[in-house]
Amino acid sequence: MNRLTYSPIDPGAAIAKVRSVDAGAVVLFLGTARQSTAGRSTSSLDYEAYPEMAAKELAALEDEARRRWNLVQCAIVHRLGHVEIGEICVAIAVSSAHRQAAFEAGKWLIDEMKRTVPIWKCENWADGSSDWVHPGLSEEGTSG
Amino acid sequence: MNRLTYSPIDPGAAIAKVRSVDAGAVVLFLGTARQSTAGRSTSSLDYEAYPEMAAKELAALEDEARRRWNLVQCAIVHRLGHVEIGEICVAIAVSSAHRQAAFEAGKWLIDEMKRTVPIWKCENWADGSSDWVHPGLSEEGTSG
Amino acid sequence: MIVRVRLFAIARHLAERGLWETTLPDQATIAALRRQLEREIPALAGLANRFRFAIDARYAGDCEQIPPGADVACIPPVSGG
Amino acid sequence: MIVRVRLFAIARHLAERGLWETTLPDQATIAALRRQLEREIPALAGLANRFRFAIDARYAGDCEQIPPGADVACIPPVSGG
Repeated sequence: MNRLTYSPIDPGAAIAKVRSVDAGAVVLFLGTARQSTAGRSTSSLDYEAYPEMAAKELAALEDEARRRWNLVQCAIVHRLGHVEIGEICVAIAVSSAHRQAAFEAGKWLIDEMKRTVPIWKCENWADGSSDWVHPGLSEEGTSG
Repeated sequence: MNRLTYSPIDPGAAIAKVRSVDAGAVVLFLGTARQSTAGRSTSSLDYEAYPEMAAKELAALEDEARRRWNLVQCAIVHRLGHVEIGEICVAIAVSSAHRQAAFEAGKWLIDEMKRTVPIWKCENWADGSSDWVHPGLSEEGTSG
Repeated sequence: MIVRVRLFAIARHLAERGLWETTLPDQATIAALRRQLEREIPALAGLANRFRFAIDARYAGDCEQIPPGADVACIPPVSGG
Repeated sequence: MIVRVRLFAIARHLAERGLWETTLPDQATIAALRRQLEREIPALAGLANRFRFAIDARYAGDCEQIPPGADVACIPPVSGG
Protein backbone atom coordinates (compact mmCIF):
# COMPACT_ATOMS: atom_id res chain seq x y z
CA MET A 1 0.00 0.00 0.00
CA ASN A 2 1.80 3.10 -1.24
CA ARG A 3 0.71 6.63 -1.63
CA LEU A 4 1.93 10.12 -2.52
CA THR A 5 0.09 12.91 -0.77
CA TYR A 6 0.02 16.70 -0.62
CA SER A 7 -1.57 16.55 2.87
CA PRO A 8 0.13 16.03 6.25
CA ILE A 9 0.95 12.37 6.93
CA ASP A 10 -0.81 10.72 9.87
CA PRO A 11 1.64 8.23 11.43
CA GLY A 12 -1.20 6.55 13.34
CA ALA A 13 -2.92 5.70 10.05
CA ALA A 14 0.29 4.13 8.70
CA ILE A 15 0.58 1.99 11.84
CA ALA A 16 -3.08 0.98 11.69
CA LYS A 17 -2.58 -0.24 8.10
CA VAL A 18 0.09 -2.75 9.10
CA ARG A 19 -1.09 -3.99 12.51
CA SER A 20 -2.35 -7.57 12.44
CA VAL A 21 -2.98 -10.46 14.82
CA ASP A 22 -0.40 -12.38 12.73
CA ALA A 23 2.32 -9.79 13.44
CA GLY A 24 4.43 -9.72 16.59
CA ALA A 25 6.43 -6.72 15.40
CA VAL A 26 5.73 -3.38 13.75
CA VAL A 27 8.49 -1.00 12.70
CA LEU A 28 7.60 2.53 11.63
CA PHE A 29 10.15 4.88 10.12
CA LEU A 30 9.37 8.59 9.83
CA GLY A 31 11.53 11.01 7.91
CA THR A 32 10.89 14.50 9.30
CA ALA A 33 11.93 17.96 8.11
CA ARG A 34 14.93 19.07 10.17
CA GLN A 35 15.62 22.64 11.24
CA SER A 36 19.23 22.53 10.16
CA THR A 37 21.33 20.58 7.67
CA ALA A 38 25.13 20.56 7.89
CA GLY A 39 24.99 23.59 10.18
CA ARG A 40 22.76 25.61 7.83
CA SER A 41 19.25 26.71 8.81
CA THR A 42 16.31 25.45 6.74
CA SER A 43 12.98 27.27 6.76
CA SER A 44 10.95 24.71 4.76
CA LEU A 45 11.12 22.00 2.09
CA ASP A 46 9.36 21.43 -1.20
CA TYR A 47 9.02 17.96 -2.70
CA GLU A 48 8.41 17.22 -6.36
CA ALA A 49 7.79 13.80 -7.90
CA TYR A 50 7.31 12.08 -11.21
CA PRO A 51 4.12 10.63 -9.74
CA GLU A 52 3.31 7.79 -12.18
CA MET A 53 6.85 6.46 -11.99
CA ALA A 54 7.22 7.02 -8.23
CA ALA A 55 4.07 4.94 -7.67
CA LYS A 56 5.49 2.13 -9.82
CA GLU A 57 8.88 2.22 -8.10
CA LEU A 58 7.30 2.21 -4.64
CA ALA A 59 5.13 -0.77 -5.59
CA ALA A 60 8.24 -2.57 -6.91
CA LEU A 61 10.09 -1.89 -3.63
CA GLU A 62 7.16 -3.20 -1.63
CA ASP A 63 7.03 -6.37 -3.77
CA GLU A 64 10.77 -6.89 -3.36
CA ALA A 65 10.62 -6.35 0.42
CA ARG A 66 7.79 -8.87 0.69
CA ARG A 67 9.88 -11.34 -1.32
CA ARG A 68 13.03 -10.85 0.78
CA TRP A 69 11.34 -10.88 4.19
CA ASN A 70 8.22 -12.61 5.36
CA LEU A 71 6.22 -9.42 5.92
CA VAL A 72 2.64 -9.40 7.10
CA GLN A 73 1.93 -5.86 5.83
CA CYS A 74 3.82 -2.92 4.35
CA ALA A 75 2.76 0.71 3.84
CA ILE A 76 4.71 3.65 2.40
CA VAL A 77 3.46 7.24 2.22
CA HIS A 78 5.52 10.13 0.84
CA ARG A 79 4.61 13.78 1.17
CA LEU A 80 4.73 16.11 -1.85
CA GLY A 81 4.60 19.88 -2.14
CA HIS A 82 5.42 22.33 0.62
CA VAL A 83 6.55 20.88 3.97
CA GLU A 84 7.18 22.90 7.12
CA ILE A 85 9.98 22.12 9.58
CA GLY A 86 9.02 19.29 11.92
CA GLU A 87 6.47 17.81 9.52
CA ILE A 88 6.65 14.21 8.31
CA CYS A 89 8.14 13.79 4.79
CA VAL A 90 7.86 10.00 4.56
CA ALA A 91 6.33 7.19 6.62
CA ILE A 92 7.31 3.54 6.11
CA ALA A 93 5.47 0.96 8.21
CA VAL A 94 6.09 -2.79 8.08
CA SER A 95 4.85 -5.69 10.18
CA SER A 96 6.16 -9.22 10.52
CA ALA A 97 5.90 -12.20 12.86
CA HIS A 98 9.30 -11.43 14.44
CA ARG A 99 11.15 -8.18 14.93
CA GLN A 100 14.32 -8.80 12.94
CA ALA A 101 12.46 -8.93 9.60
CA ALA A 102 10.55 -5.74 10.41
CA PHE A 103 13.73 -3.81 11.30
CA GLU A 104 15.64 -5.09 8.28
CA ALA A 105 12.80 -4.45 5.84
CA GLY A 106 12.10 -0.97 7.23
CA LYS A 107 15.77 0.00 6.92
CA TRP A 108 16.06 -1.48 3.43
CA LEU A 109 12.90 0.25 2.19
CA ILE A 110 14.01 3.74 3.21
CA ASP A 111 17.55 3.16 1.87
CA GLU A 112 16.22 1.93 -1.50
CA MET A 113 13.54 4.59 -1.67
CA LYS A 114 16.19 7.29 -1.35
CA ARG A 115 18.19 5.62 -4.11
CA THR A 116 15.58 4.88 -6.77
CA VAL A 117 12.19 6.57 -6.36
CA PRO A 118 11.83 9.72 -8.53
CA ILE A 119 11.09 12.24 -5.80
CA TRP A 120 13.16 15.37 -5.29
CA LYS A 121 13.63 17.70 -2.35
CA CYS A 122 14.21 21.43 -2.55
CA GLU A 123 15.70 23.02 0.59
CA ASN A 124 14.38 26.51 1.25
CA TRP A 125 17.13 28.01 3.41
CA ALA A 126 16.50 30.51 6.17
CA ASP A 127 18.57 33.08 4.20
CA GLY A 128 15.97 33.05 1.41
CA SER A 129 17.86 30.96 -1.15
CA SER A 130 16.78 27.52 -2.34
CA ASP A 131 18.64 24.42 -3.52
CA TRP A 132 17.41 21.33 -5.25
CA VAL A 133 19.06 18.36 -3.56
CA HIS A 134 20.71 15.98 -6.03
CA PRO A 135 23.21 13.61 -4.37
CA GLY A 136 26.34 13.37 -6.51
CA LEU A 137 25.78 16.53 -8.52
CA SER A 138 28.27 19.34 -7.92
CA GLU A 139 27.31 22.10 -5.51
CA GLU A 140 27.29 24.78 -8.21
CA GLY A 141 25.08 22.62 -10.34
CA THR A 142 22.34 22.29 -7.78
CA SER A 143 22.03 25.89 -6.67
CA GLY A 144 18.61 27.05 -7.74
CA MET B 1 10.97 8.76 29.29
CA ASN B 2 9.92 5.26 30.33
CA ARG B 3 6.69 3.96 31.68
CA LEU B 4 4.94 0.76 32.69
CA THR B 5 1.18 0.85 32.19
CA TYR B 6 -1.87 -1.32 32.72
CA SER B 7 -3.76 0.63 30.02
CA PRO B 8 -3.61 0.17 26.22
CA ILE B 9 -0.55 1.83 24.69
CA ASP B 10 -1.15 4.71 22.26
CA PRO B 11 1.57 4.55 19.56
CA GLY B 12 0.74 8.11 18.47
CA ALA B 13 1.62 9.39 21.94
CA ALA B 14 4.98 7.57 21.82
CA ILE B 15 5.74 9.17 18.45
CA ALA B 16 4.67 12.62 19.66
CA LYS B 17 7.11 12.31 22.61
CA VAL B 18 10.14 11.92 20.33
CA ARG B 19 9.34 14.17 17.36
CA SER B 20 11.51 17.26 17.23
CA VAL B 21 12.64 19.90 14.74
CA ASP B 22 16.19 18.64 15.47
CA ALA B 23 15.34 15.10 14.33
CA GLY B 24 15.33 13.97 10.73
CA ALA B 25 14.42 10.40 11.66
CA VAL B 26 11.99 8.69 14.01
CA VAL B 27 11.93 4.91 14.47
CA LEU B 28 9.06 3.32 16.37
CA PHE B 29 9.06 -0.34 17.32
CA LEU B 30 5.85 -1.99 18.49
CA GLY B 31 5.71 -5.48 19.94
CA THR B 32 2.18 -6.79 19.50
CA ALA B 33 0.43 -9.90 20.84
CA ARG B 34 0.41 -12.55 18.11
CA GLN B 35 -2.39 -15.03 17.55
CA SER B 36 -0.05 -18.00 17.28
CA THR B 37 3.42 -18.90 18.54
CA ALA B 38 5.34 -21.83 17.05
CA GLY B 39 2.12 -23.15 15.53
CA ARG B 40 0.17 -23.00 18.80
CA SER B 41 -2.87 -20.74 19.27
CA THR B 42 -2.72 -18.03 21.94
CA SER B 43 -5.87 -16.50 23.38
CA SER B 44 -4.26 -13.73 25.46
CA LEU B 45 -1.14 -12.72 27.41
CA ASP B 46 -0.50 -11.57 30.95
CA TYR B 47 2.55 -9.50 31.86
CA GLU B 48 4.04 -9.21 35.32
CA ALA B 49 6.92 -6.95 36.34
CA TYR B 50 9.12 -6.10 39.27
CA PRO B 51 8.10 -2.50 38.74
CA GLU B 52 10.72 -0.59 40.77
CA MET B 53 13.55 -2.55 39.16
CA ALA B 54 12.04 -2.52 35.67
CA ALA B 55 11.81 1.28 35.84
CA LYS B 56 15.49 1.50 36.87
CA GLU B 57 16.62 -0.93 34.16
CA LEU B 58 14.63 0.92 31.48
CA ALA B 59 16.15 4.22 32.57
CA ALA B 60 19.63 2.64 32.43
CA LEU B 61 18.96 1.34 28.89
CA GLU B 62 17.79 4.77 27.80
CA ASP B 63 20.93 6.39 29.27
CA GLU B 64 23.16 3.83 27.55
CA ALA B 65 21.39 4.28 24.19
CA ARG B 66 21.79 8.07 24.45
CA ARG B 67 25.51 7.55 25.18
CA ARG B 68 26.05 5.15 22.26
CA TRP B 69 24.04 7.08 19.67
CA ASN B 70 23.36 10.76 19.34
CA LEU B 71 19.64 10.52 20.05
CA VAL B 72 17.34 13.52 20.17
CA GLN B 73 14.63 11.74 22.19
CA CYS B 74 13.81 8.26 23.44
CA ALA B 75 10.59 6.83 24.90
CA ILE B 76 9.79 3.30 26.08
CA VAL B 77 6.39 2.10 27.28
CA HIS B 78 5.65 -1.48 28.38
CA ARG B 79 2.21 -2.88 29.01
CA LEU B 80 1.48 -4.89 32.18
CA GLY B 81 -1.47 -7.07 33.14
CA HIS B 82 -3.90 -8.70 30.74
CA VAL B 83 -3.28 -8.14 27.01
CA GLU B 84 -5.60 -9.29 24.24
CA ILE B 85 -4.36 -10.61 20.89
CA GLY B 86 -3.44 -7.75 18.54
CA GLU B 87 -2.79 -5.28 21.36
CA ILE B 88 0.54 -3.50 21.80
CA CYS B 89 2.83 -5.02 24.48
CA VAL B 90 5.72 -2.58 24.12
CA ALA B 91 6.44 0.65 22.23
CA ILE B 92 9.97 1.97 21.75
CA ALA B 93 10.34 5.32 19.97
CA VAL B 94 13.64 7.04 19.23
CA SER B 95 14.55 10.12 17.22
CA SER B 96 17.89 11.26 15.84
CA ALA B 97 19.29 13.65 13.26
CA HIS B 98 19.94 10.81 10.78
CA ARG B 99 18.19 7.49 10.28
CA GLN B 100 21.00 5.04 10.94
CA ALA B 101 21.26 5.98 14.63
CA ALA B 102 17.49 5.72 15.08
CA PHE B 103 17.33 2.23 13.52
CA GLU B 104 20.36 0.97 15.46
CA ALA B 105 19.21 2.40 18.78
CA GLY B 106 15.64 1.10 18.32
CA LYS B 107 16.90 -2.40 17.54
CA TRP B 108 19.39 -2.35 20.41
CA LEU B 109 16.80 -1.12 22.93
CA ILE B 110 14.29 -3.89 22.23
CA ASP B 111 17.05 -6.55 22.17
CA GLU B 112 18.45 -5.37 25.52
CA MET B 113 15.02 -4.88 27.04
CA LYS B 114 14.17 -8.51 26.32
CA ARG B 115 17.46 -9.56 27.92
CA THR B 116 17.58 -7.54 31.13
CA VAL B 117 14.36 -5.81 32.18
CA PRO B 118 12.44 -7.79 34.86
CA ILE B 119 9.15 -8.24 33.01
CA TRP B 120 7.60 -11.66 32.38
CA LYS B 121 5.04 -12.89 29.92
CA CYS B 122 2.47 -15.60 30.56
CA GLU B 123 0.95 -17.18 27.43
CA ASN B 124 -2.68 -18.12 27.87
CA TRP B 125 -3.16 -20.79 25.20
CA ALA B 126 -6.39 -21.32 23.30
CA ASP B 127 -6.65 -24.80 24.88
CA GLY B 128 -7.05 -23.21 28.31
CA SER B 129 -3.55 -23.91 29.69
CA SER B 130 -1.01 -21.20 30.55
CA ASP B 131 2.78 -21.03 30.48
CA TRP B 132 5.14 -18.51 31.96
CA VAL B 133 7.76 -17.75 29.33
CA HIS B 134 11.33 -18.06 30.63
CA PRO B 135 13.92 -18.31 27.86
CA GLY B 136 16.47 -20.97 28.74
CA LEU B 137 14.36 -22.78 31.34
CA SER B 138 13.29 -26.33 30.45
CA GLU B 139 9.78 -26.80 29.03
CA GLU B 140 8.58 -28.82 32.02
CA GLY B 141 9.88 -26.16 34.33
CA THR B 142 7.82 -23.39 32.78
CA SER B 143 4.44 -25.09 32.51
CA GLY B 144 2.14 -23.33 34.91
CA MET C 1 10.10 11.32 -34.63
CA ILE C 2 9.08 13.91 -32.08
CA VAL C 3 10.07 12.98 -28.51
CA ARG C 4 8.50 14.67 -25.51
CA VAL C 5 10.66 14.60 -22.38
CA ARG C 6 9.45 15.54 -18.90
CA LEU C 7 11.94 17.53 -16.85
CA PHE C 8 12.05 17.58 -13.05
CA ALA C 9 13.74 19.44 -10.18
CA ILE C 10 17.11 21.01 -11.17
CA ALA C 11 16.57 20.03 -14.83
CA ARG C 12 13.16 21.71 -14.93
CA HIS C 13 14.55 24.69 -13.02
CA LEU C 14 17.60 25.28 -15.22
CA ALA C 15 15.75 24.53 -18.48
CA GLU C 16 12.97 26.84 -17.33
CA ARG C 17 10.34 24.38 -18.55
CA GLY C 18 8.76 21.10 -17.45
CA LEU C 19 8.47 19.60 -20.91
CA TRP C 20 11.15 19.54 -23.63
CA GLU C 21 10.15 18.58 -27.14
CA THR C 22 12.81 17.47 -29.59
CA THR C 23 13.14 15.64 -32.90
CA LEU C 24 15.25 12.49 -33.18
CA PRO C 25 15.67 9.82 -35.89
CA ASP C 26 13.31 6.85 -35.51
CA GLN C 27 14.78 4.15 -33.20
CA ALA C 28 17.07 6.69 -31.56
CA THR C 29 18.51 5.56 -28.21
CA ILE C 30 18.59 7.19 -24.78
CA ALA C 31 22.29 7.94 -25.44
CA ALA C 32 21.29 9.99 -28.50
CA LEU C 33 18.63 11.79 -26.48
CA ARG C 34 21.23 12.65 -23.81
CA ARG C 35 23.56 14.17 -26.44
CA GLN C 36 20.63 16.11 -27.92
CA LEU C 37 19.76 17.47 -24.46
CA GLU C 38 23.33 18.78 -24.04
CA ARG C 39 23.14 20.51 -27.44
CA GLU C 40 19.64 21.96 -27.18
CA ILE C 41 19.64 23.06 -23.53
CA PRO C 42 23.12 24.44 -22.79
CA ALA C 43 22.20 25.12 -19.14
CA LEU C 44 22.06 21.33 -18.65
CA ALA C 45 25.17 20.46 -20.66
CA GLY C 46 27.38 19.96 -17.60
CA LEU C 47 24.82 17.85 -15.75
CA ALA C 48 23.27 15.68 -18.45
CA ASN C 49 25.77 12.84 -18.00
CA ARG C 50 24.61 12.50 -14.35
CA PHE C 51 20.92 12.26 -15.27
CA ARG C 52 19.07 8.98 -15.75
CA PHE C 53 16.19 8.64 -18.20
CA ALA C 54 12.90 6.77 -18.04
CA ILE C 55 10.74 5.32 -20.81
CA ASP C 56 7.10 4.82 -19.89
CA ALA C 57 7.85 5.35 -16.20
CA ARG C 58 10.69 2.77 -16.00
CA TYR C 59 14.41 3.47 -15.84
CA ALA C 60 15.96 2.97 -19.31
CA GLY C 61 19.60 2.23 -20.12
CA ASP C 62 21.66 4.26 -22.59
CA CYS C 63 21.34 1.63 -25.33
CA GLU C 64 17.57 1.39 -25.12
CA GLN C 65 15.64 2.58 -28.19
CA ILE C 66 12.89 5.10 -27.67
CA PRO C 67 9.57 3.79 -29.05
CA PRO C 68 7.47 6.35 -30.97
CA GLY C 69 5.02 8.13 -28.68
CA ALA C 70 6.80 6.89 -25.51
CA ASP C 71 6.47 8.78 -22.25
CA VAL C 72 10.10 9.88 -21.71
CA ALA C 73 11.46 11.56 -18.58
CA CYS C 74 14.77 12.99 -17.47
CA ILE C 75 15.56 11.86 -13.89
CA PRO C 76 18.20 13.86 -11.99
CA PRO C 77 19.65 12.10 -8.89
CA VAL C 78 16.69 11.55 -6.59
CA SER C 79 16.38 12.93 -3.04
CA GLY C 80 13.13 11.72 -1.56
CA GLY C 81 12.75 10.66 2.08
CA MET D 1 19.09 -11.92 59.88
CA ILE D 2 15.67 -12.22 58.32
CA VAL D 3 15.72 -11.83 54.53
CA ARG D 4 12.54 -11.09 52.56
CA VAL D 5 12.68 -12.18 48.91
CA ARG D 6 10.12 -11.20 46.27
CA LEU D 7 9.18 -13.99 43.89
CA PHE D 8 7.91 -13.44 40.34
CA ALA D 9 6.39 -15.38 37.44
CA ILE D 10 7.22 -19.12 37.51
CA ALA D 11 8.96 -18.74 40.89
CA ARG D 12 5.89 -17.10 42.42
CA HIS D 13 3.62 -19.63 40.71
CA LEU D 14 5.50 -22.76 41.83
CA ALA D 15 6.23 -21.41 45.33
CA GLU D 16 2.57 -20.40 45.63
CA ARG D 17 3.55 -17.11 47.21
CA GLY D 18 4.92 -13.71 46.14
CA LEU D 19 7.14 -13.20 49.18
CA TRP D 20 9.49 -15.72 50.78
CA GLU D 21 10.91 -14.99 54.22
CA THR D 22 13.99 -16.84 55.39
CA THR D 23 16.71 -16.58 58.02
CA LEU D 24 20.38 -16.39 57.02
CA PRO D 25 23.59 -15.60 58.91
CA ASP D 26 24.56 -11.90 58.82
CA GLN D 27 26.67 -11.05 55.75
CA ALA D 28 25.31 -14.08 53.88
CA THR D 29 25.82 -13.94 50.11
CA ILE D 30 23.42 -14.39 47.18
CA ALA D 31 24.98 -17.86 46.68
CA ALA D 32 23.91 -18.83 50.22
CA LEU D 33 20.43 -17.47 49.54
CA ARG D 34 20.21 -19.56 46.37
CA ARG D 35 21.12 -22.74 48.29
CA GLN D 36 18.57 -21.84 50.96
CA LEU D 37 15.89 -21.38 48.30
CA GLU D 38 16.59 -24.89 46.94
CA ARG D 39 16.27 -26.36 50.45
CA GLU D 40 13.23 -24.44 51.63
CA ILE D 41 11.13 -24.46 48.44
CA PRO D 42 11.62 -27.88 46.84
CA ALA D 43 9.35 -26.92 43.90
CA LEU D 44 12.08 -24.47 42.81
CA ALA D 45 15.07 -26.73 43.48
CA GLY D 46 15.57 -27.66 39.82
CA LEU D 47 15.27 -24.07 38.59
CA ALA D 48 17.09 -22.04 41.23
CA ASN D 49 20.46 -22.21 39.48
CA ARG D 50 18.87 -20.47 36.43
CA PHE D 51 17.44 -17.58 38.46
CA ARG D 52 19.20 -14.28 38.97
CA PHE D 53 18.81 -12.24 42.14
CA ALA D 54 18.53 -8.53 42.79
CA ILE D 55 19.44 -6.45 45.82
CA ASP D 56 17.64 -3.12 46.12
CA ALA D 57 16.37 -3.39 42.53
CA ARG D 58 19.80 -4.04 40.95
CA TYR D 59 21.15 -7.36 39.67
CA ALA D 60 23.51 -8.87 42.26
CA GLY D 61 26.25 -11.42 41.66
CA ASP D 62 26.57 -14.66 43.61
CA CYS D 63 29.40 -13.33 45.78
CA GLU D 64 27.55 -10.20 46.82
CA GLN D 65 26.65 -9.93 50.53
CA ILE D 66 23.04 -9.17 51.41
CA PRO D 67 22.82 -6.05 53.60
CA PRO D 68 20.37 -6.24 56.50
CA GLY D 69 16.92 -5.01 55.52
CA ALA D 70 17.75 -5.12 51.79
CA ASP D 71 15.00 -5.41 49.20
CA VAL D 72 15.86 -8.81 47.67
CA ALA D 73 14.19 -10.33 44.61
CA CYS D 74 14.41 -13.58 42.71
CA ILE D 75 14.51 -12.92 38.94
CA PRO D 76 13.67 -15.87 36.64
CA PRO D 77 14.77 -15.41 32.98
CA VAL D 78 12.88 -12.35 31.73
CA SER D 79 10.44 -12.33 28.80
CA GLY D 80 9.18 -8.79 28.31
CA GLY D 81 8.63 -7.28 24.89
